[in-house]
Amino acid sequence: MLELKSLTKRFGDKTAVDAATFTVDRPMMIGIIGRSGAGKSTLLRMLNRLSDASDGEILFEGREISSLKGAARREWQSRCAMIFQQFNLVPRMDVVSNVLHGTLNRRSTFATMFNLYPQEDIHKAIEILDRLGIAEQAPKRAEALSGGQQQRVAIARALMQDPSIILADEPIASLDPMNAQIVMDALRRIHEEDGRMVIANLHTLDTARRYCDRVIGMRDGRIVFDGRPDQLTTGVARDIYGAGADFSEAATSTAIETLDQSNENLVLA
Amino acid sequence: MLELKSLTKRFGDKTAVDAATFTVDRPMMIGIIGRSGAGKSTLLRMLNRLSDASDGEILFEGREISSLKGAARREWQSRCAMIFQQFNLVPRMDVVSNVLHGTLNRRSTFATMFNLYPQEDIHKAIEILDRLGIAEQAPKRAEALSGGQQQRVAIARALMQDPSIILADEPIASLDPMNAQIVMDALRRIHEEDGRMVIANLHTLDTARRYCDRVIGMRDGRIVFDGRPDQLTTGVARDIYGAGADFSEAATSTAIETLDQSNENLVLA
Amino acid sequence: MTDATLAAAQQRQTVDSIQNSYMAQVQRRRLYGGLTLLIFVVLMVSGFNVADDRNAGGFWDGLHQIGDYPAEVLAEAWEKRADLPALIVEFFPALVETINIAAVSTLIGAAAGLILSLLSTRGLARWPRLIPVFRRSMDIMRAVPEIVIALVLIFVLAGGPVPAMIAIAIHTAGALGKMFSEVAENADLKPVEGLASTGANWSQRMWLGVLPQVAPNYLSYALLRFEINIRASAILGFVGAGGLGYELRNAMAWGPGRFDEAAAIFILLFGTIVFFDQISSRYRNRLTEGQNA
Amino acid sequence: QDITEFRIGILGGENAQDRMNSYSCLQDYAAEELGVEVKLFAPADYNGVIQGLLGGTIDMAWLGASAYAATFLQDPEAVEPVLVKVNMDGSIGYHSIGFARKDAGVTSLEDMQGKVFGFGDPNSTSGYLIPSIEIPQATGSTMESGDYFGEVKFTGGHEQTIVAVYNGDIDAGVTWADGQGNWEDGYNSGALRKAVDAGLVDMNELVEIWKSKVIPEGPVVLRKALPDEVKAKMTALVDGLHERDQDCAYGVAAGETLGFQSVEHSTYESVIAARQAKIGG
Amino acid sequence: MTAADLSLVKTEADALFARKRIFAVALPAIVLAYFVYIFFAFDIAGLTKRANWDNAVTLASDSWSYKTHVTRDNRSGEMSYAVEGERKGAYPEGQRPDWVSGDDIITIDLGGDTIVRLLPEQRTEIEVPGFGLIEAQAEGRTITTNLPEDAPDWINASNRRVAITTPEGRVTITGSKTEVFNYFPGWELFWFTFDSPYHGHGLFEILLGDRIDPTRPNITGALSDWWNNAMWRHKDVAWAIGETILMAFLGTMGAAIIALPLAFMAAKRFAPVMIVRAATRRLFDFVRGVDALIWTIVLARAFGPGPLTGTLAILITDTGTFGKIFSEALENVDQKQIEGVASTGAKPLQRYRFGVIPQIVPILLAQILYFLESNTRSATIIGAITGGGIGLMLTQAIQTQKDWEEVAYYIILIVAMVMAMDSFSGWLRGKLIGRKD
Ligand SMILES: Nc1ncnc2c1ncn2[C@@H]1O[C@H](COP(=O)(O)OP(=O)(O)OP(=O)(O)O)[C@@H](O)[C@H]1O
Ligand SMILES: Nc1ncnc2c1ncn2[C@@H]1O[C@H](COP(=O)(O)OP(=O)(O)OP(=O)(O)O)[C@@H](O)[C@H]1O
Ligand SMILES: [Mg+2]
Ligand SMILES: [Mg+2]
Repeated sequence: MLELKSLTKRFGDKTAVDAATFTVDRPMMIGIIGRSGAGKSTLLRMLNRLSDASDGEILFEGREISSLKGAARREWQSRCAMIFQQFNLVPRMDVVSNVLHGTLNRRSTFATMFNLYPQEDIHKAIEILDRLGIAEQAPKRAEALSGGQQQRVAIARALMQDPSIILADEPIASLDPMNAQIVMDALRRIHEEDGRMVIANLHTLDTARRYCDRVIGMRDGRIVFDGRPDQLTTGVARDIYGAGADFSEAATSTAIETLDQSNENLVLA
Repeated sequence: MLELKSLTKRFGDKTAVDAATFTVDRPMMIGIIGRSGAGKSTLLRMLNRLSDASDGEILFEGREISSLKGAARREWQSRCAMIFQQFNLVPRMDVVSNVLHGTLNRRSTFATMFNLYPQEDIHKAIEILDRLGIAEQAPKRAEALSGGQQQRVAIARALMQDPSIILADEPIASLDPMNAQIVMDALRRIHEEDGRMVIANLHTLDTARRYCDRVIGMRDGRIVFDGRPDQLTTGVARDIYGAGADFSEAATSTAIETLDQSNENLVLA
Repeated sequence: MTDATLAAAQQRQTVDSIQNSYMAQVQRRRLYGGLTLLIFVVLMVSGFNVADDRNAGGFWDGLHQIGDYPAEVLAEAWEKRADLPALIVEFFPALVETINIAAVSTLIGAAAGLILSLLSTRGLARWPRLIPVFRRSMDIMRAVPEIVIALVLIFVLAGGPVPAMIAIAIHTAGALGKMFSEVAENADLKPVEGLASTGANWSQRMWLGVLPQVAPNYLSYALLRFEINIRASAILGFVGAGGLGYELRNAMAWGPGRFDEAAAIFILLFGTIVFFDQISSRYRNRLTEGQNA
Repeated sequence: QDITEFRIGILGGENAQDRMNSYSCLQDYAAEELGVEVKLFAPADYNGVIQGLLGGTIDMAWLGASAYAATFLQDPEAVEPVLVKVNMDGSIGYHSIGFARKDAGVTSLEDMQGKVFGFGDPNSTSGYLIPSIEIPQATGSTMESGDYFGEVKFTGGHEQTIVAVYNGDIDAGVTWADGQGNWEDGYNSGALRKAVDAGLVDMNELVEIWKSKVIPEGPVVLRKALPDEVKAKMTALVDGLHERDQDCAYGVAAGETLGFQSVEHSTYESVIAARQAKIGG
Repeated sequence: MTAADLSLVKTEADALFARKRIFAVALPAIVLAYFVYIFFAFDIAGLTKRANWDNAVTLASDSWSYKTHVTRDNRSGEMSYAVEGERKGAYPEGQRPDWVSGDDIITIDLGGDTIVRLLPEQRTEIEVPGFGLIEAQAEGRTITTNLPEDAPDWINASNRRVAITTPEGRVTITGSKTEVFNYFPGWELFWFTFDSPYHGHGLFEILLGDRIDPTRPNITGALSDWWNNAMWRHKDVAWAIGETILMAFLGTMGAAIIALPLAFMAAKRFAPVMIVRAATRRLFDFVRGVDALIWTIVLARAFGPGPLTGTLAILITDTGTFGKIFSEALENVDQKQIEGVASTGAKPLQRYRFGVIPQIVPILLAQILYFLESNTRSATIIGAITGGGIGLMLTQAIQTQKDWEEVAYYIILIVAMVMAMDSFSGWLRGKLIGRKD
């Protein structure tokens, strides 16, 4: 259903994404890994059409996406929700309003200017929040929430779009292990229960292994690995991260168990 | 030489220091311990006359201190140096200037405005810095230094005052174990070599035990212990800290050995 | 099983109540928002009507004439464009006077504002009990329009730059004093306490402990004030306190025949204001950025 | 055509005191007469009323002679003079008075050679225009600084000139007075008289050093574009004000008068010529 | 550290302090040099000599006191009594102050044993304690007195005019009239003028006492007489203040409404076309640089005098200022929020509404409210030029050298008005944006 054909993005001399090509034929949960600067964010941004591709094509259900303009492009964006590392909410507005931003594409500009949304949308927004376990926060300002809660609001906004694809750009990078787990669990549940495709940039191997059905590894803009999580050996990981023999997975780990352990050590010491 | 007679400080209803009475008859190194809010800082601030006592007296070499005003009070402050937990240096000024601030009481406002410090003072400041092992930092801005170095600058400023008493309010609380040791060693050395009285608020028992000749324990503003370090048994400590049977000294320890261990655990985990 | 349905029902209930209370909140917000907007619009519209009604010419009638006056000035200035450079030179001393008034009053006002701000900031004040006194006096200094002081002083000191200078300085002291004390309130008190513990006196504590912290912000505000004061000194000239503004008003009031002078003075004044505006905004950016860096 | 409202501009400066207040009776009479709303405007600036007359937003005003000249020179078709105030002695003029401090040893223009001389407002007839034409005729040299006088300044207005001379900031200056009554009272009316009444100056300290030819009082003008009927009504109203309501006439004319009499544009030709000359030179 | 190293550090430190000293001295020295230049450029030395402190004293004392004029026309012999010598303050026929007595010989008791007697045949006698009796007679324009040649400096006498200033009051005699000024503290006639029946009645009497004017209830009658007081013109003053605030309010808000969309055109992030951006910015610079005062003159041609012209002048200038401030705020907006909204497929206007507006609203509000206060002050001045508001009344009162108590009254009102606007805008800012002053 989603097909990338040598998708390329150049910034001046620099090629951030270099002829990325892959096909996804059914909704799955896909993790993209690679070290900082590998081109993961750029790839997702092209998919959401936040930025234009320099070359190549994106096809979704046979339709060419990368050349859409204006209203058509926005319509695509509304079907392809995006979640950001820094949540990218409107901090001064309340949680429900933030979730309702997911409906902007469908609503008339005029009504939304005055913050007028139909009641059914408001109810739906609160139900989605409830599904993510943060319904009580509904009337609060987004900025008053913790990081993990804000990220769940962002997910709620994405769900509000009722999208076919959810893109998540390092959704847990600025969260502590506890919240990271909650957020990843939520994404996985959405994938499983709603059958939506989820593509997530992740910077830790074990998260990718644990939550994804398929892992794509990028290095210097090129896709250097594409396979099942179990194919992702330490050797392959070294290739992706370009690390030497001293590469230790634990250094990038955010799993709770490992850290809990060291915490305990601290307390016991 | 120093005598406190039921020194009391009230903030509204709250009695922060409650009739503190003790006598020190020769320059010693005294540690004041007690948990947060016990009134340790308040006591030292009254000694230095940064704040006024509500009741009671302070006598130094027979002279009544707690009622001094204006210039006489400032003259007392110059004889009774204070070191703070957060160093309280002027961050944007260079290290030598910060040390020279110890001579302010002797200088006119005009001289200060035009940086008219006598050359001998400048040289003395550098010698003191050298004694504390940070002479190379002399021309740097204070804010560019590490915490331990800044605290040593603060001690240098105190020495520059050529004081009879040095008060130190949790001088190592915001330092890592390594620097904590350097700073405490410096204080001890000053006490031993120059024969100055040192009174230090400490929040860890083992530091007090290790460096002090006499330990005063405070709880809820009252002095509940006053004796030699070796009299400070775990039972007494429990009384001072008001802790239950689960009290473990290690939790408040800053000694290097214990912590090094937990650091290692973290790295290995 | 029953447990599960019960739990689900309970869940449903809480969601319902959240939805209801949120809807109520939204209704309230819409109501208040709508009301505020309505009041604002009514105020604007009726205010405009009152102003329009009390004006000699109506807004809509006059709109098409808006360019008449500038057109006349420009036409004459263009006709006599050859004289412009000479006129600019002729009026240059008046410009210098205007800038001098602004500079002196900014310097004096900033110095007074600096002291006032320290005296009226909690935690720094020399006499904490007098804080309200200093605050109120700054409020008053700020509230008196410069023109009032200048016009009154003219009777005592006669015309010339000094009344204008005093008037602007007083206002500057009040305005900067307030801004300065807002900055000083956020100053870190630790260095001040550190200095106090060595027996430093109040002025030493302020000079060494506070000023280095606040200097960049103070300087940036003072620059902004300087720019405002250039304007103010031109305006005071307008009502008779010397300088470029006065020349401009004379030329404009005279009407045709001296529009070339008006144009020349205008070019000078406008150029000066823009010049200092640019300089000050550049330096201000540098100062505040340098601080964040 | 009809008018929907009638706007009277009141000029600042020479005769103003509580102007709006003094005119409110005229406002009522005019409203009654014309059947439309009448508004009063009193901008502090001469130029405000002139601009209003030129732009058609002011219908009637009592201008100074120089201000009338300025209006006429900018647009001869804008306004026409209709009436002028008649002084108690039947004249329709006043004077520009040059004066100095007695103890400065200045008693005439000759003594002023090389000294500091002050004009008032450059838009004022008596404070600038007339003396700037007539004094050079008397001295035989220009008014440039350093030519005859050591320095020539603008003080900004009549009040400032008086204060400046009295304080000794300048050696002599010009202001206006009706020339009636006695010097020691500051004449019957004028800027000097007001300063005396306010206790700011003592006339014993001042001497008159020069007096201009008679300057015509400024005209009451009406906008030419007004309907003839309106013009006639307003002219009649102001003309008959003295008979109709003594107090009101006192207020409008800012002092005792014998009333108004009609006046022609030609009365002001000399002033206009003077102003024209200034533009040329 | 070795001894050699240490001495090196010491010399370095010495050099450092030498530099710091030079810097510390140089800056004040430059300022001082500038002040010296100003001292001569502004002729401060001459000014201190020229300053007329007597005027200052006159003005200051006049601002909290009033004088009652007793005038005898030396030609007709007619007497008149008036507060401040004004028609509106004149005593009604047949009434006169109670410190004046006598019919043929009118005795004026100025207090402190200073007594003035107006005798027939234009003669005047003045008793000044500690000096003696001064006699003066007016004949035609000539005044003859018994004053010695070297009179003290509070007497200024010539054969045309005699002026005597005592602590109790002032007497001037010329051929045409004899005037006696008696000074009293306070603002006379502030509540009621002489023609009001309520003059001289206390607050309690008016509120609780019997009907003073049989045709009206006391309270409404008193309020209306006070409101229409011809001397202090409370009604006009209230209107004038309202007009001033109106100009400030309309000008500020109008400018904000116009500046907001324009600011988008001047912000790099929202106006990618360089020319549009540069043009808008220069426009802002231009309208701001011209200054409101000059705008009033330009606008006077089109709209004539009045509050609308003042409003528009403020509006135009502030559009420039706001435009600049707003566009700077827009340059600094956080891109993340905009991107978050954009990623949902929001239309451009929606992106601005939700991605940008919530971020800049606090800055906007703070600035607008701040300008509202400062524009109240500007509106005072602008009103003076365009003919509206309290500024006109004030400048008129000053320029006509009328009573300074009126000037003082207006100044107090203006200060109170600006301070009220200041605290109002501060309060509103706190309400809308949340704490922080
Ligand atoms: N707007 C831009 N202009 C120029 N270069 C860019 C831009 N955005 C990204 N790049 C460059 O493109 C490359 C890929 O960036 P990208 O943000 O996609 O990497 P990433 O894998 O998401 O890294 P990270 O883990 O740090 O987010 C980087 O070298 C980056 O410097
Ligand atoms: N300025 C003040 N106003 C009101 N209460 C104060 C003030 N300073 C201290 N207190 C109160 O006085 C008590 C003693 O405070 P103090 O700072 O002396 O304790 P401490 O032993 O130094 O604690 P810590 O280890 O946290 O520094 C505390 O309960 C504190 O809340
Ligand atoms: Mg990225
Ligand atoms: Mg403490």
